[in-house]
Amino acid sequence: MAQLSYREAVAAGIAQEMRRDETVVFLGEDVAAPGGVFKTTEGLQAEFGPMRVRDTPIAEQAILGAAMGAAMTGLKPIAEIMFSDFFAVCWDLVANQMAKTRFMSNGQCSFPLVIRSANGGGVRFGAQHSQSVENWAMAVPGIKVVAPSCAADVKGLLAAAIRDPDPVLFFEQKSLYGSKDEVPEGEHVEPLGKAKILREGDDVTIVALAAMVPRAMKAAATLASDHGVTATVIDLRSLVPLDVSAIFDSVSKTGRLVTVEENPRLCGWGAEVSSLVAEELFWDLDSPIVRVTTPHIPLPAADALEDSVLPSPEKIVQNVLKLAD
Amino acid sequence: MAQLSYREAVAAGIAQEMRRDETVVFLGEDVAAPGGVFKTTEGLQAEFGPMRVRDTPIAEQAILGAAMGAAMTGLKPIAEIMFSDFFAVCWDLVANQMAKTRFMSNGQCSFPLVIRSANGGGVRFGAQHSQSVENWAMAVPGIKVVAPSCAADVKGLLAAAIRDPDPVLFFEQKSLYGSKDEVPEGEHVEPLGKAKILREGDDVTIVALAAMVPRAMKAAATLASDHGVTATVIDLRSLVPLDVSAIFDSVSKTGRLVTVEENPRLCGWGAEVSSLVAEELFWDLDSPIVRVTTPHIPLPAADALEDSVLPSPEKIVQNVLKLAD
Amino acid sequence: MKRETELNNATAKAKGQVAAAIENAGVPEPDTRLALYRSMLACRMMEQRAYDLFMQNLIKGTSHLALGQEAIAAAFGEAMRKDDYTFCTYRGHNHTLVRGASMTGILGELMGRDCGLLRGKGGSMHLMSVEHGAMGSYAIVGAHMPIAAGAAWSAQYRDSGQVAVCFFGDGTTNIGAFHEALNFSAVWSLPVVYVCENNLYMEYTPIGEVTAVENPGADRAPAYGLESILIDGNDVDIVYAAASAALDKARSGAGPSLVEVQTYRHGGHSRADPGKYRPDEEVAAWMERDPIPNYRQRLLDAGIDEATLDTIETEQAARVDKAEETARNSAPPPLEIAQTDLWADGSSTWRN
Amino acid sequence: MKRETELNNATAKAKGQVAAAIENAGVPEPDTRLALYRSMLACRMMEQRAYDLFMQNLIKGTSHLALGQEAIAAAFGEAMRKDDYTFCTYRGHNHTLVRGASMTGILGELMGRDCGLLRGKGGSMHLMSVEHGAMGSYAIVGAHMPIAAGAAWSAQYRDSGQVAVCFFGDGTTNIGAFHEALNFSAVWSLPVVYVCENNLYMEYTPIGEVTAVENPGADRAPAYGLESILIDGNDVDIVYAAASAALDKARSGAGPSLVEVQTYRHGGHSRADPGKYRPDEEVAAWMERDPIPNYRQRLLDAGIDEATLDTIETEQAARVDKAEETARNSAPPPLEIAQTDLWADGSSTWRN
Ligand SMILES: Cc1ncc(C[n+]2csc(CCOP(=O)(O)OP(=O)(O)O)c2C)c(N)n1
Ligand SMILES: Cc1ncc(C[n+]2csc(CCOP(=O)(O)OP(=O)(O)O)c2C)c(N)n1
Ligand SMILES: [Mg+2]
Ligand SMILES: [Mg+2]
Repeated sequence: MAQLSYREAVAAGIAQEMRRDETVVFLGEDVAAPGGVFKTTEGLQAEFGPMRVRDTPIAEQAILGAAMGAAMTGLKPIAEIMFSDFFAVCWDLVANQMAKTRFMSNGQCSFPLVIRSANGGGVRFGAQHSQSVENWAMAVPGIKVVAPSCAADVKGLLAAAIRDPDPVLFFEQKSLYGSKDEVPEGEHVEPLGKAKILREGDDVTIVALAAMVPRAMKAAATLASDHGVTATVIDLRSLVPLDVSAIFDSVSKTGRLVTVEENPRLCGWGAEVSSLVAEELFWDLDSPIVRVTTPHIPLPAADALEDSVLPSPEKIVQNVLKLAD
Repeated sequence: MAQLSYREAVAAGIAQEMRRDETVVFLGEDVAAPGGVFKTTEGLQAEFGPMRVRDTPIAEQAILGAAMGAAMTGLKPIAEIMFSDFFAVCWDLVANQMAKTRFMSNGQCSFPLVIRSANGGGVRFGAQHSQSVENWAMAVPGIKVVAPSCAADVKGLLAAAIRDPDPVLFFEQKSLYGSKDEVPEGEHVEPLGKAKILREGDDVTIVALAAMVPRAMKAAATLASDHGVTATVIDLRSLVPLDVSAIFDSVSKTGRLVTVEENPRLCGWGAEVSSLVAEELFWDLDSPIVRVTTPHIPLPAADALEDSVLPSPEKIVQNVLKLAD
Repeated sequence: MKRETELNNATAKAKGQVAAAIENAGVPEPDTRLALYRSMLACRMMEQRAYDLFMQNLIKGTSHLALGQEAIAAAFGEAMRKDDYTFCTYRGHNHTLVRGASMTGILGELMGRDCGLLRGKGGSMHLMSVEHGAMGSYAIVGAHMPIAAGAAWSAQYRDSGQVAVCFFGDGTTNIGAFHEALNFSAVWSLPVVYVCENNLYMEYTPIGEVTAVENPGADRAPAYGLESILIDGNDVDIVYAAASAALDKARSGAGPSLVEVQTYRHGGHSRADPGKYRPDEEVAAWMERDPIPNYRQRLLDAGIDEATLDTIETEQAARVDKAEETARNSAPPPLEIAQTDLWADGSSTWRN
Repeated sequence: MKRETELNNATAKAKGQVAAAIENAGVPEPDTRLALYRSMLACRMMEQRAYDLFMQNLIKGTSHLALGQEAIAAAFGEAMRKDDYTFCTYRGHNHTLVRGASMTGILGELMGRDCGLLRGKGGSMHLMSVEHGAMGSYAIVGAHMPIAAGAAWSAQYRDSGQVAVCFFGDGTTNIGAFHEALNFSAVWSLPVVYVCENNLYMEYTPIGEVTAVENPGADRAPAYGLESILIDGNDVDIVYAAASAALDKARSGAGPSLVEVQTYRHGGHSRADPGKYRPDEEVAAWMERDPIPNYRQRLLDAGIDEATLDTIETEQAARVDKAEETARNSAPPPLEIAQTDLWADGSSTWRN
């Protein structure tokens, strides 16, 4: 085990896979010689050379098109979209091309590729560089969606995403880049589509993702210590595939569900999880299902404003307590 | 009143507004001289001239950028994106630019514009020309989302969208273009954000949108005649603003909710509606909330395949009957 | 800034490697010429049959024919290596056929039958036959251009000597993906040939009304450091020479080409379009330049036996009859396949 | 295909209307020159102060300075009509200031204070002052180019005589929106001036490594039927001449221009970047070409009194001090405004 930052775990995961598989290649803007604007890919070009780790023009459609074309002809490309907000300039390649072509062709070819992207707010970058867009991806059939909350999962899930034969959007939450934890040093691969139960409790199930996971854990600690409410906290880790059983198993015990999303209010993964439970686990529910989200607004830039709208541990606590009434 | 097709109602709505307001202009691909590939805008260039009704290159980013820049400097543009699937090539202008700029600028300017687009499946156009993407728009704060189910609403809601001072995405369901109904001949404007109750019943509330509305109505008729189940059918008409009261009023009476969406399963508006009810109207529910959607797949092209996956009146009936058990 | 069009002129506007090779190319070998003729005919007859099938309402949805543009697909099909890649558009029936894909599979796909190349899941706009290097037909204008760059990148990385060829229309040169793909391919020096089939119309609008230069491919090539190449797309010998030269260049590691090929579609843009916006004289002039009868005459003039050509015609007619019959007799696909093969494991499951 | 760079050369590569006007332009009037000097200084001093404020951690998030590039903003600011529109990027503090926006408002916005131009809701990358025609700073590369076309369309439709000016970088010329905006503007003959500030780097990557032509603006203008214009962006007189000529052309109804302006940023790409990837000699050579001290010398040589220049310097320094002080003393914005003004009715309500 080594202490790695979430940021360092990115390069560790990529390097692990590039060492074992010659067909893994990596492209993006300022990722190669400069090592990435978030310094997530430092050292990769030095180790794997300029043909495997390559800088591109500012041309996100070209980046994703190149990844797709390479994936369907024998490579396993990893593409970086610097900020996930930029998916909006290349969404066609994701939503209309790589998501659909295998299906349309009735399985004639596969698209083993990964698109990594810095997602989310909390770093005062303003509305065009702070969005949580994992829900955009979840809404499109044909895309797998992963969003780790800690360095160990960054390495393990990124490795799994690279090995996966389908297109995976891998969301790195940028407010977590500086966080550190223990990461296995040897080969480390975590399964896609398995949620992680971080804490078990009897009173309520809190489901969270990415940067909301540490906040949910903080809230759970406060609930236990200050309010005598014990919570199960589930880190979803992946939205597609979705570990519905993990959620159902827990909610069928606790009878209460709170989801915590960083994305704006409407049509997020929390709505999907809530509606799944409201349809299939209705009779096990002891109270309304509550979603904690950012309000349905773009993120403001100023620190005070941004902090006021993102779900905080305090807001999570308040929402859970509403249910306990 | 006149019998107009859904298709004809588009031009009627635009013409009504262009006559009363010189600042209303219209642009898109093959919309002017050719009258649109769906023949929705025939006659407009002849009436309003080549400066107000203008053909563009195949350049959706330019089209929406032009609409946005014109809207912030005194015009009220209407832009056509030929098929809603093409929003993927210009999503940045929608999601990052026109949705956010008013907010970011703290209200320094507004964006009175409308983007019309042919949405949805059922016409055997295959996976890249058949998507229902109103849920993409609903997930982005700053965009209003309208999707009429009949010709009268096409005219009335389009007029309202043009008058509205905010950006509106106006989804015309392409499988409805041929349908006809009575449309008021004089000035006709319907309010945005008001759902329409098409039928009242006691046993279940069915909420539908666009092409799913006639199917829900068929299902309701069968439920009444064959199964003695009476349903309230709500045509949402607009997703943002969302007429939550209309839904709540009905569900608080019937105690049962079924949503019917054409879009693929995950993160659609149905999930949002379901989770709203599961949170705020939980204690009024007598049974699970059921969502009827297309499975989470792209639409196949062949007629038999496409018909087999879209929500049909029969599927709606089956799902309602599940609840009645 | 506008340059004069040099229609009917096989030489490139700026003389570069490809232009020089086109100029120096002799006529193709007789066998090649017969193959080109055969291929054009197969395309023509297949699409005429597709047209008849629409009329009988046996083809649903939309469909985009390339009647009149066959010389381009045929020439590239002949000039390409078996393992090269093609990327084409919704107007891609011919580009798929010339790679060796089954005609039955193509007509079956248009008809939504189980024998279709994609068993009805793709439809007319999405023909694909990966085993033949036909890497798909894409229906969002421009999208396949960066995808073709990706296949070329893969060939470059694997040092396989393969080339990717990407077909698209004049109208496509105005969308962002065109620009990104061209610059990207040039900077990475990728083995890809971009073929702009300028048929003078973007759907219903003349290309000149929406494009700032006269020749959307040739006048834009220099913006990517590429040579300007403008050729007559209705002369299959010239297209064959251009294809060979651009493929050679790419295969030799000298990077991409953008080839503008001037041509005309005989019909409307798609099934729904009678093409009435085109002046009668324009249509008539281009019908005169139909690549197929003109080539037949050229072959006769070159001393090829009329009987040889007749045989080719009869054979292709029989081939189309056979393909149609098989497709007509094919059942609709089983409904289960609507929910398979989203993922590589064959399923469309998103939850446990 | 590559042409030689003609740095330090004010003449356009291809001689068109704008190039001819630049060549024939005399030096600006003395008052104009003083205004240009004042404007460059204001930009320089404001951004140096912004840098200090980062260092004190009073500015959070990111920020992109244009130190070294001030001549371009200053020249356009002087040449534009009050009611013209500007569209700029995240590197847009100067372009916003020169239109007349409040310096306090700019520094306050960077600091996230209530006195900020956008009351902290936009941040450093999104400065906007609609009352001054500063129609926003856009942080997605290329996006504002078609938006500028839209403002120009509006001016054309309203026959207002306004022009839209759109600033962007060299790296931006490789993205799709650039291409779409240029072609669209040319075809519609819109009154818009596109200004490519070529500072030789796209973030940390030299522009030559990612661009297929040497001069990303000038070598691409012909692809849109536009004249090639390449000027020295560190010579404010030349930029002023070019700005005036391109604005005149647009105002006269003769359509868009694409002006490539060569320059250099003194620092890194953004706050996080020390700019170490740049060779020392390159940085040193460009520091020699700093537009401000060189212009000061030129003004002295032209007979302008040193005292006049000193006064301008003192005044601008005082202005920056004042702006900083006011911004420092401004409170953080009230939290309620995080949920206002999404919609024109002032709310962010999506339901009843
Ligand atoms: C992004 C996008 N915009 C618009 C369309 C609709 N559309 C389909 S084909 C076409 C015209 C294309 O013209 P061109 O590139 O000249 O090809 P051609 O059809 O003439 O072969 C248009 C506008 C589309 N499919 N994708
Ligand atoms: C679509 C998009 N891709 C990438 C980025 C990240 N990014 C911000 S600035 C920049 C470099 C822009 O270079 P250039 O156009 O030369 O402008 P400069 O910063 O030099 O002024 C990049 C890649 C972005 N903001 N938007
Ligand atoms: Mg065409
Ligand atoms: Mg630059």
